[in-house]
Amino acid sequence: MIAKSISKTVSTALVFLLLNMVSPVLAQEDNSTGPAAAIDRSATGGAQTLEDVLARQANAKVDSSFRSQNDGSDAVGAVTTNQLGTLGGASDPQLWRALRYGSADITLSTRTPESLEIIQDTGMTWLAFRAGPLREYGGSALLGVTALLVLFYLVRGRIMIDSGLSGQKITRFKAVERFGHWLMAGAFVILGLTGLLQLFGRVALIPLIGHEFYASYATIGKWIHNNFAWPFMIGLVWITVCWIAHNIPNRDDLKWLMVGGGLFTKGVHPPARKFNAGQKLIFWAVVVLGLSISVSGLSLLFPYKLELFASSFAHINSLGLPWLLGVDPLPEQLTHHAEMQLAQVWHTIIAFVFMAIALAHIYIGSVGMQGAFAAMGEGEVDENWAKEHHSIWYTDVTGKPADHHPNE
Amino acid sequence: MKTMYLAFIAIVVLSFAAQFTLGQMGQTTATAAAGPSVRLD
Amino acid sequence: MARAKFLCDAERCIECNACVTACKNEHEVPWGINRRRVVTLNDGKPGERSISVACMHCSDAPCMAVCPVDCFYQTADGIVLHSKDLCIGCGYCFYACPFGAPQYPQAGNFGSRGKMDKCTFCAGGPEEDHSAAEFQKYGRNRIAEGKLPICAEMCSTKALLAGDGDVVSAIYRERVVARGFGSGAWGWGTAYEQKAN
Amino acid sequence: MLRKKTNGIASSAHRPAFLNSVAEKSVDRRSFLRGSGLTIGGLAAIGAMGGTVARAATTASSDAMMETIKSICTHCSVGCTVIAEVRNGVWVGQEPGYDSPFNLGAHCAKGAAVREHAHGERRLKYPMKKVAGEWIRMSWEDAISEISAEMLKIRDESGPDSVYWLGSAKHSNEQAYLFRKFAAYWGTNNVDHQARICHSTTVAGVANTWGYGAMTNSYNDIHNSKAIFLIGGNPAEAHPVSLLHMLKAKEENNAPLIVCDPRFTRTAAHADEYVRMRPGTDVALIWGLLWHIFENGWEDRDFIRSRVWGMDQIREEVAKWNPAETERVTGVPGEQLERVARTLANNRPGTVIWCMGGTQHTNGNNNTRAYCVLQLALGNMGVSGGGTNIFRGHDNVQGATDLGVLSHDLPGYYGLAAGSWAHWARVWQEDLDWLKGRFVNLKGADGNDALDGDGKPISLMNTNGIPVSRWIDGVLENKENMDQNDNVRAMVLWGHAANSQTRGTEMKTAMEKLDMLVVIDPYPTVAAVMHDRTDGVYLLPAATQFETRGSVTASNRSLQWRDQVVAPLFECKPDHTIIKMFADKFGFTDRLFRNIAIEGDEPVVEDITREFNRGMWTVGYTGQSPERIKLHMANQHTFDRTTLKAVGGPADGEYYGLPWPCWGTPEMGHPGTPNLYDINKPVAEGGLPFRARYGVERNGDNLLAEGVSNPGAELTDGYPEFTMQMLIDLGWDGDLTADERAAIDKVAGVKTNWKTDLSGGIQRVAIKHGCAPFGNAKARAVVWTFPDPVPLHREPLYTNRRDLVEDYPTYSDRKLYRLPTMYASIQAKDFSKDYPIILTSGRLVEYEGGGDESRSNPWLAELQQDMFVEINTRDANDLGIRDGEQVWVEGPEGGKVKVMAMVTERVGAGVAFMPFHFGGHFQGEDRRSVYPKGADPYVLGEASNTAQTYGYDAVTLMQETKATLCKISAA
Repeated sequence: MIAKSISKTVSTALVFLLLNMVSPVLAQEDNSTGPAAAIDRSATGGAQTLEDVLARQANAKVDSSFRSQNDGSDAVGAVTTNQLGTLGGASDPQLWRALRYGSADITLSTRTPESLEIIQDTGMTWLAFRAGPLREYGGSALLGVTALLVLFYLVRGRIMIDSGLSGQKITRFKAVERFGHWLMAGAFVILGLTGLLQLFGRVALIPLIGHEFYASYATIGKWIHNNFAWPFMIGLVWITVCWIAHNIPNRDDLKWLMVGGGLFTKGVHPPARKFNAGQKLIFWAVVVLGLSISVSGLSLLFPYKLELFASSFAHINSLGLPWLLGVDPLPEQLTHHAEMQLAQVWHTIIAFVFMAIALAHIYIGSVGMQGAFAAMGEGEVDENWAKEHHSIWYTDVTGKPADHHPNE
Repeated sequence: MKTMYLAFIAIVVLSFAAQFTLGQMGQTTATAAAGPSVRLD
Repeated sequence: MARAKFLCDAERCIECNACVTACKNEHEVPWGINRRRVVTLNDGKPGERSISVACMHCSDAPCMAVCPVDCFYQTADGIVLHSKDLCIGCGYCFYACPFGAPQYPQAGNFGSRGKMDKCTFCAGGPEEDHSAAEFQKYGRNRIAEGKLPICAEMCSTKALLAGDGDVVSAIYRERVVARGFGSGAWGWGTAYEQKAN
Repeated sequence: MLRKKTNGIASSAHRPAFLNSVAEKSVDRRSFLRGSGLTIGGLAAIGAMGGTVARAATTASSDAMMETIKSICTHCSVGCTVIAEVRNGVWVGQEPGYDSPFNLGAHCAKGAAVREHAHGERRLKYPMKKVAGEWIRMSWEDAISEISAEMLKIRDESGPDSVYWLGSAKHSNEQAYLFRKFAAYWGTNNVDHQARICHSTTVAGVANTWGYGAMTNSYNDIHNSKAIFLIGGNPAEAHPVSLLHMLKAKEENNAPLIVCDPRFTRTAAHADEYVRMRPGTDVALIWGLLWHIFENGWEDRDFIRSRVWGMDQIREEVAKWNPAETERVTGVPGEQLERVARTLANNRPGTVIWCMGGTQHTNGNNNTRAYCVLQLALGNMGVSGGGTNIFRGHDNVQGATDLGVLSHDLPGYYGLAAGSWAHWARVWQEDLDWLKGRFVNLKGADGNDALDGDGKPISLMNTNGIPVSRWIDGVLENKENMDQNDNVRAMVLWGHAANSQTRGTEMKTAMEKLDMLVVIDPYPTVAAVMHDRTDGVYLLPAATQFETRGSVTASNRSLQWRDQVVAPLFECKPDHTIIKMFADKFGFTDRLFRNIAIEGDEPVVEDITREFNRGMWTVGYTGQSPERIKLHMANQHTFDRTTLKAVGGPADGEYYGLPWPCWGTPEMGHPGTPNLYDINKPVAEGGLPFRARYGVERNGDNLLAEGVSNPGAELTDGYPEFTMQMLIDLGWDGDLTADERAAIDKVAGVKTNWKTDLSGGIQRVAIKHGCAPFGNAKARAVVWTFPDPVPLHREPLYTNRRDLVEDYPTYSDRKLYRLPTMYASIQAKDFSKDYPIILTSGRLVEYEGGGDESRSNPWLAELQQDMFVEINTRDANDLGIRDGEQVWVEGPEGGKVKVMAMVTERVGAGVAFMPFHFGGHFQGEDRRSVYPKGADPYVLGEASNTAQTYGYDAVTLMQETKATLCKISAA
């Protein structure tokens, strides 16, 4: 159910995003395949027709090749010794179209590559998406998950240790493991909050506390967001190294999943090793999402230095995925701007998914289950807790059989 | 619990370290926009 | 209401860069920051043209829309300005701007980009007119002195026009009429069936 | 949304800015603008905000202390007015000078950045000398004493000619004049300046064709042109503001703009017709053009009959240049030239514009005369919209030329003959014999005086000095081969960039051979670093023209006045003050400044102006008193933007800046001459015929004009130049006042002529009777005194067209300006195999001259950070060179530079182009560390002239920089 709402957010977001980001670029691409179906433009003297305008308002794809192709490029480099050869034959409107559609051959005295983009139009789509769907779906995803957890709590209540506390403790996580976990977790929480501040601050906080006041928060927030990224990434590597061995899926995980880990039915405790299937899912989600968010974050940290999307899109196209999904191939040429825009959007989407999962994890690791927090807090858990939730692991570490088998 | 607090302290320490090193790495636009045969300061 | 607009006459622009240095001169803009730049198309080829580009002071400015701290504002004359006190240097306005107008004192690390700087249409910023703070942060405020942007005023061939959009367009229209070429509905290429060799 | 912080007043002051756009002010302003032809966005809308201006002033309280000062841009010869805003001694702002008829507020990159002078971060801040390879600071007093002591020592040992005084086109008229006078008092003609390597061939060629060697009309007069023929020039980069005027003609008269150039320049990009020619084939191109004109009878026969001599000899030569031959030599297709010829014939009057591309050749004087002949044939001379509009380079190169900072001249083109010296001695009230005593006689091999044809000793006072283009030969040449007693041992570079002369590698040797090298300049310049000297180098910080005052002559012969914007920065001193300090040490201050007051150490500028006013009769620099020039500056707005004539106001009827000749005394009130040789205006109102300068007849032909003269002239046919005798014969001598008569008798009695009469009486009377003082003659298409009486095409010394050498050989070797000069002996050798690519050079808009000043200006330097060479795509691909790579460009004399390759269609295949503004790198070595600390320009680069080669014009020794050879290889 949780997963559903999340996947809904992601998929819709992605589709929306791609449609918007890609369409203008595509417009250019299919220009090169010759003027599209000849619409009668005599009424508007060759300019856009009412149909075009309406189509654009309907957010449908508008074929602007009749303009984008008419950029006078055929006249550039004409024979200079001809009369008017020096003018190259391009008129100002053609000149401006060449600029507008990025087909102009440009030189510039400034040295920064990104300033070679004279007119980029993906910015509008990006900011619209960021202000619209991103806030909307992202926000609702988080609220949704929280609501579900509350509901779950009301229905199921706190998962208690059936056989009560034994008072006997056994070590569950060594200091090294806990340090790695908290390094990442701590950074993650702060990163999440400061990230949300960046996205929602303008709509949520400025009206409340005003520009000056908010700006100072935002400045600090940005500082933290940039620099806490590093501990987060270190922590990510750390725990991966520590736990990857324990997270290889096996048969027990199927059993565990079949009874839903016993989460929903009192007294059901499927056997589990050090990590049960639920925890393994979390682990792998963290590794994958963490990696993705780190990379996209880095490319935002170092603008234009780490541009990944064009190349990734090329790979995706070569795999034929767009074709399978029946959508247009992804653009393989992107402006420096578009790269950064995609990186920002991707970073945020992943962040929302990540946060949604993290919420569930935090719940079950704290209020959701008696004795769970101790595992990562002190690192020691009550024997009975271990017997109930990680029976196989208990046997491995203590050598004693986990005698408590309620459903046998 | 102290491992946790230790980790939290580590976060802050690391972030300042990062800020410092990045400060060293990050160049001003002026130097970025100056060619090899230019002396600015 | 009148709106402040720039217009660059590509028939006249000779890429002399006066607009660029005039801007640096007027506002003491440091090396590397280019509030205005000159773009040359088809450099060295027939059809070579140049245009001077800066903040276009859009009516519905993307930078204003995207700014996370909402540090932009638009004057009654349609000039888009921003507050360097609020700016957090996130760089989003550059990603949103269609014309690459925003500039940052720091390159490389996003974390240390510094306060964004851009063309002010010589209208200073939120600080009090002619105050030292205004000059130091945004440069001179010519509009408040009843003058127009220095780049246009010093343009060597009067290619770059600035001011009330109506006046500017009227002037350009007069020129095109007198000229009788160069801004036709179709280009010379069409008129002379000229093709590249 | 955000709002502006305000104190209430501020906002109300600027909010309604655009609101009241219908304020009636705006209407006036715009209609006025439309009248003036140029519709300016800026101004129009300023008018639109007229209401605000006043109120804004009240809010800007600080503006109370703001003072506005007018000066003139120090970069090119257009003469743009710079409005400086100065607050308690600090130059805080620069405003557009809308009132100036020259630039109407416009500036180029350089003009818009001149305020950086007031920052002067990279300026030379105090006197320095090099001791054991280290720069050490010293006081002015010590510096001047040391230098002058050394000079006097050299003078004793080797004579005055062993010290070379290299002046500058950056000096004001007053400084230039004083500099030439100073050199004369020192006793040498080894004095020169940039004009030698800029337009000397123009001055020689044009002056010998019709009288004066200067732009005949003006930038503004181009408004009236029906066609614009531009050859060997790139004003879009060299004189950007001139495009303001050219584009007006192009757009409003639909005047075709024709650009002939080996490069598709930024100017060509705005042309209607672009003619790509092979470098160094100007004469061939013009003759090829004339071939069509004569062929179709498009020439102006009546004009030629009445005002031109020798056109028939031109016809004979032109007949050889049929389309086939022209294309073989120039590479320009016949049908294009035919079209150009027709265009010029159908659109009269058309103007001809040329710059360095035409002048800097071994046959440069031929080129300039060919251009003149083209205009004579079309009858485009002496008419508004026509003429030869020669764009001079530096801000005051015209003035410095007029004031004779040249090795073959005295102020006013008087030459070096005994009579000329006598004239100036009279003006200076100097004892002529003392002056003669300052010079030495030429010694023979035996050590005794060498004797001339009549067995008289030859005083070096009367022989041409060494020109700047050859000063290095003055140092390096074996003294036995020179017409001078010893080599040059001390070199003074006073406002001159060493990297602007060719043969850089030899210059390095020369600099190292000198006893002493003195650089007097606001910047250390390349001369401070390109050599490996460890001692005997002095750097003296000169003030810029914004830190002093004086007059400056724009290309159109108009004089403008610069007021002092700020006090000299650091320890800089104005050039005329430095001259005075040297004069003190040489002991002739009292003589030099006999008629010039001195305040502290600084000679009074206005007194210097008045002194040359009293002597410059030949070119009419006599009417422009400081008072009159300042009056014009103060009332710029009263002058018409096209005619330059004041409409009402205090200067009513005068032309802006009193373009010379401004005849007679200031009191006479001549309005100046807007367009030279305009026979349709009375002389008193700025008209003129061609000058009678070459006698009255040649081989029986009449050289005087036939049947034409200016309106109101009492002599309605041609007449010779005026002398006292002539006035008597005409019975006009009665018109002279007693004082004038006395002054005339004091000079040479009846032999006194319009050039030597210090009272100006002869000029006044001639003009009173409607006549031009210099006579009324024909222009001569054939200059029989030159090596090529009829301009001929001659292949460059270093040419890759060996097939043409036989048909169009260069000159034979000869001795010029005291020095043996090679021609045939170089051309004899074939370099085209190893050095296949033609190398030419030119300007960038951001930089100027040697570039030391502009490369030290961050606002400009940021825009051009790499020295580069333009290579055609085809050549680049053949050589395996990619855009942006470093390449070696090597000249046939071995000089080579390491520069960035710019692969472009701008240059044709087989041609490479380099800008000449860079310096500080030498043959791949970065010399930045050699600069005095903190005085190195922001941008350094290779000097193109390091690779440029030998080759000098046969009349003026103009250097060849536009057509040599090179080879290019990846570095």
